Amino acid sequence: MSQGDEPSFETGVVKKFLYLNRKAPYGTVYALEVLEMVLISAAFEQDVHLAFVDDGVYQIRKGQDTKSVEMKSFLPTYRALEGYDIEKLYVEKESMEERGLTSGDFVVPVEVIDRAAMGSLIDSMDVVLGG
Amino acid sequence: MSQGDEPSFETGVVKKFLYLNRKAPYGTVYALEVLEMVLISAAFEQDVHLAFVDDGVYQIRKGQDTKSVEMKSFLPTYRALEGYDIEKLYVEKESMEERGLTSGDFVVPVEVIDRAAMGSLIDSMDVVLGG
Amino acid sequence: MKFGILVNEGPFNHQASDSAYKFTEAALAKGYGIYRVFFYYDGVNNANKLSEPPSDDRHIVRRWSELGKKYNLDLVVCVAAALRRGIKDELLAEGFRISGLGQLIEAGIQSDRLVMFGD
Amino acid sequence: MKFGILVNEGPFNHQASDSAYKFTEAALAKGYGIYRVFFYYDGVNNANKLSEPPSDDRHIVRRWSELGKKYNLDLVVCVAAALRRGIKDELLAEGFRISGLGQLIEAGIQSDRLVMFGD
Amino acid sequence: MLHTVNKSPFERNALDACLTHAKKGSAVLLFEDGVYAATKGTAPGNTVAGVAKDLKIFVLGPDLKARGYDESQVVAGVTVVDYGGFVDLVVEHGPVTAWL
Amino acid sequence: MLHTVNKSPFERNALDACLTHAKKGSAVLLFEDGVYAATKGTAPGNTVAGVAKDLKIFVLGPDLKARGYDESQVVAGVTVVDYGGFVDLVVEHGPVTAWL
Repeated sequence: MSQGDEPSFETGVVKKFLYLNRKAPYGTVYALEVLEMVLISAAFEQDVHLAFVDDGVYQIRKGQDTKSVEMKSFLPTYRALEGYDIEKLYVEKESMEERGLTSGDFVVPVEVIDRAAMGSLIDSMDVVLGG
Repeated sequence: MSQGDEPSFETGVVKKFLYLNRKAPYGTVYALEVLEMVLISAAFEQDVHLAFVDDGVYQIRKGQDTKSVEMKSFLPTYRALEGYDIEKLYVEKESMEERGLTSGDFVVPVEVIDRAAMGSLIDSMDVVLGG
Repeated sequence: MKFGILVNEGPFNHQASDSAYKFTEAALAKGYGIYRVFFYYDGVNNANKLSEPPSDDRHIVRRWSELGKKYNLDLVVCVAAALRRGIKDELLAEGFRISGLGQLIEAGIQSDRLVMFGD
Repeated sequence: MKFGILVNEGPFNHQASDSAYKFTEAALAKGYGIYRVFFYYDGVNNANKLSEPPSDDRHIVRRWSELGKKYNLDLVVCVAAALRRGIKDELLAEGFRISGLGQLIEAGIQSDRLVMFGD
Repeated sequence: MLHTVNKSPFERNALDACLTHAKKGSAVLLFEDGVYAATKGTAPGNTVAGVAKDLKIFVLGPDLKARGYDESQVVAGVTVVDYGGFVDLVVEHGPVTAWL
Repeated sequence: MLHTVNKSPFERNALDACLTHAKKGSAVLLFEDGVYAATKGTAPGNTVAGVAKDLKIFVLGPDLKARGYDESQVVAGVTVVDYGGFVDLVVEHGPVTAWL
């Protein structure tokens, strides 16, 4: 039942995985449990991409303080992504601007791309996950 | 654990209960499980109202045939409501028209009212449920 | 002033149970009564005593049990919704009980306010 | 051509598990392989053997078990998501097993297509 | 009547449904993902500020903070409350309609 | 790429998100509550009919029927498929993006 039971993390195949994040954090758990998928796919040495579209851009907004709602913050996990060589993070410009955010509002380095580029990114992937 | 354990269905108090239905049927279970609440509140002899707003108007659309999705249809329950003296059913005109529906599309007799009247109806209730 | 509380979603996937808990706690702290907390739809999953979240996260099920114990709350799980979803007596955490949907309607009648938390 | 199937929601509240089941059944009927069905988030609740829907409704849990038996499917429940929500070995319906999230990523790698069903 | 909205105005129609049905003088509480509707520099924020003369609009502080916002980023005319304030609103404004 | 949409276009932004990202020539399957987007006499139906020259739009018949619609009530340019057809779409169009 532990992850030690996995037959092996090495498969020899490298696919382009995209985690397409479109939901706001905390109202639902998706933002948190997606991160667990992200970390495991890095352990499998896959080509991991994260995209923040629509309300997904709120997931990486600075200053989240969950103490008074008593929920687990996942910003520390985001900050740790670089340590796992997960560096392909894309924020959709239109989604960001519609929400009054700028590229300085995020806790991690991201590349801001427009909707057309986001569509092309999605189109070039092998596996698209997220929720 | 059965409903026979209820202390009593008679409380002497009659409140205005509104079931505010705003979700489409089958994609989520709310339409089905709301009906169970409706029937029980009638058994408690409460003043029961049903409102169909936004995608809720789809719940009572004629012709639903769930055989090939293998889900339980709840149209028979709707047709049985009159037998429980539940006759205060309101459909919002704007919601109905936006979805290309007319008052002839419904499986049960309803009163079609406009959004302002729906707002007043909601405002006059003691308990608002639904999902 | 007495409140009835309705929880429509299970733990973790939605914030509904968290919000309901914080609201109930705040109402009790202000000295108001809680007539009943009723768990419907996926909300019945809040009563599953096998729930074991990571140690650095809140324990939603146990928190309800403890609040229930402290204030002698009536935590009621809908029998029909629970049967569908596989929540039975042997899974119930401390302080929860299974009963009919009539208990919700009764809470609507007997409470001054019924407050619903869902998706 | 092999498919991986991901189910993100529990039974009844959302149609996700129904759609995933019908898709899987249709793929098998066409002679395609199913590498694995993985249950994540509230999807882990699909494995609860105590589920007892009304007799006139479909039995979502049993249906997965039976399809699994017929086609020797690998029905995997995520251990971390299941622990949070109280789905443990003693609750598992026939044919389901609990394992790590790596099993999902592996399904993404080994399947020709990964199809996700959720809310 | 107290109306509650817990969904993001960008994702769902719950805020619109609430605002088009709530009667003048009613109270509206934005909480959970609904708090984004109270933030400056957004179209929903402008809408909310615009109706704040006819409706009493509140937003739940703990949910704002969880999402990285503080009071200074909330549009004019909206009052920030905590869970105790949420309870007070239910007491003062009568029955609750949750726009789920 | 096959895109899937399972949400009502009246309730959520999933259809819009899908249509503004899908590349020309891609396939889009509407299923579950997403099937309402294919119905005649509605604004989303008009939108879907309008993009059907650039995208291949499909709708799941069993979900239509469950909701009381038949093929004659589906806008022009949209093809009705069953679960087997859904499987074929996944086979033919490659990776799937589910706009949840």
